[in-house]
Amino acid sequence: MSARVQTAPFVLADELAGLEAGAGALVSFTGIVRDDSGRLEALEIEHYPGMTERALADYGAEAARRFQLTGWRIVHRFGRLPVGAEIMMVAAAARHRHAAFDGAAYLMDWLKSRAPFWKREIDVGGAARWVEAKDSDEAALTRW
Amino acid sequence: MSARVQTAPFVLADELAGLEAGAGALVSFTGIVRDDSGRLEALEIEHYPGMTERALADYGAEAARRFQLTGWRIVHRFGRLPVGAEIMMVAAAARHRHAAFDGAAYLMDWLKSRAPFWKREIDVGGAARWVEAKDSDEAALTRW
Amino acid sequence: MRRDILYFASLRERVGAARETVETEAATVRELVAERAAASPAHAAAFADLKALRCALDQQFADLDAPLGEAREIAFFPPMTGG
Amino acid sequence: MRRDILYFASLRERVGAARETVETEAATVRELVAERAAASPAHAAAFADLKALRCALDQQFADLDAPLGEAREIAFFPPMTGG
Repeated sequence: MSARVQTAPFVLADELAGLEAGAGALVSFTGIVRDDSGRLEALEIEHYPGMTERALADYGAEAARRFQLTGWRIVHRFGRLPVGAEIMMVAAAARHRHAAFDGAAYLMDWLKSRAPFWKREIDVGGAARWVEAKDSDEAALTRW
Repeated sequence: MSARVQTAPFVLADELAGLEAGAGALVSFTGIVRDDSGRLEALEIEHYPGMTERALADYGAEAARRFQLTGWRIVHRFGRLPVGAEIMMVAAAARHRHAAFDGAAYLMDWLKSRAPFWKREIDVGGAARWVEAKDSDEAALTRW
Repeated sequence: MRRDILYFASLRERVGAARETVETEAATVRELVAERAAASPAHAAAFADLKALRCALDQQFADLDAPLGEAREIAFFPPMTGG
Repeated sequence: MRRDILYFASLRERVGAARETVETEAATVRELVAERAAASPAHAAAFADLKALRCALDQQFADLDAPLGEAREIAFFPPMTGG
């Protein structure tokens, strides 16, 4: 039942500890910096301090209500994250598996388009560009 | 890229190690012995040695092909598992989040109805009954 | 032909054995089921509900009407409840 | 009225500032956008594409036609790319 924004790495096992109590199913999602172009060095992630924490807490509470989650967690990093680094995690615990899967997928869909984070790609050599929002991420929200 | 059947507990973090390489998204599912009646003491899980390993490896390979997974893992325990114990885990890694979610959900749906495991509930006091297969689990397969 | 028959879960409990080795002329799963069901009241109880019966031939799922072929190991069990 | 305006990501870069404090009579987000777009060529560039503009009033998402009301902190930013 918590959302955090931080620069430091997180330890997934520590984040999941405590979420199993009373649950039958626990789903976790971890996002990793992926080099699609073969020349990416890092992502730089900017966010809106204050608003981010509030938005994440709201989405978590809404997921808990909607899917009757017994527990949930969101951790999102910001700052410079090299290729291969863990960007963020969400977890959803519930009595049954479909609710846990739906809870985690719901949190991810909202995070992608409705949490105030912005990613910039930094190439090897230093060239930088802002990641553009995807229509498919916006469209993913319509299923909920 | 492995499936295991064992009596011993597993450590989720150890199972996920190595699955992040080349992936952008990693989804894990953990199943936990849940006491719905207030009088459950444990589950006893029986399986079909030989066939189980083969079935799990087949479902993992099929999920990898269908969702272009960069990695996957299945660990399923058998024997006596007390309330609160972790029964099994699956994980699916992919470049994008929808594939990772779908891969893990697909593995779970197949495990529920098509892997040769049978659960027996042992109540406090010793009364035992076999868990009946659910129509909803069978129906869940039709979405794939 | 000599076949190994395996029983799991509630079928194992009803039959009272995890494994039997039988000589049989049955050509299909259904024929073998009929043969085994006639073997004892316990067997008859185990095979009473064909809708809740699942089968594997040499560790591959098979229908009631599947030919037994060269299958050495024939397993009977109720619907699975993994995960 | 005195308002704090925050810019994030590409808007912050185009405007060349993360924060401005302004005195404004604008009554809606749209009026404030028009006012700021007129402030400099850099501001004009930042606000050129209204379809790609997002806004929050006191950290709550708001539409272009939302009244500014008593909002003290008004943030402008491009579509979000979290997760």
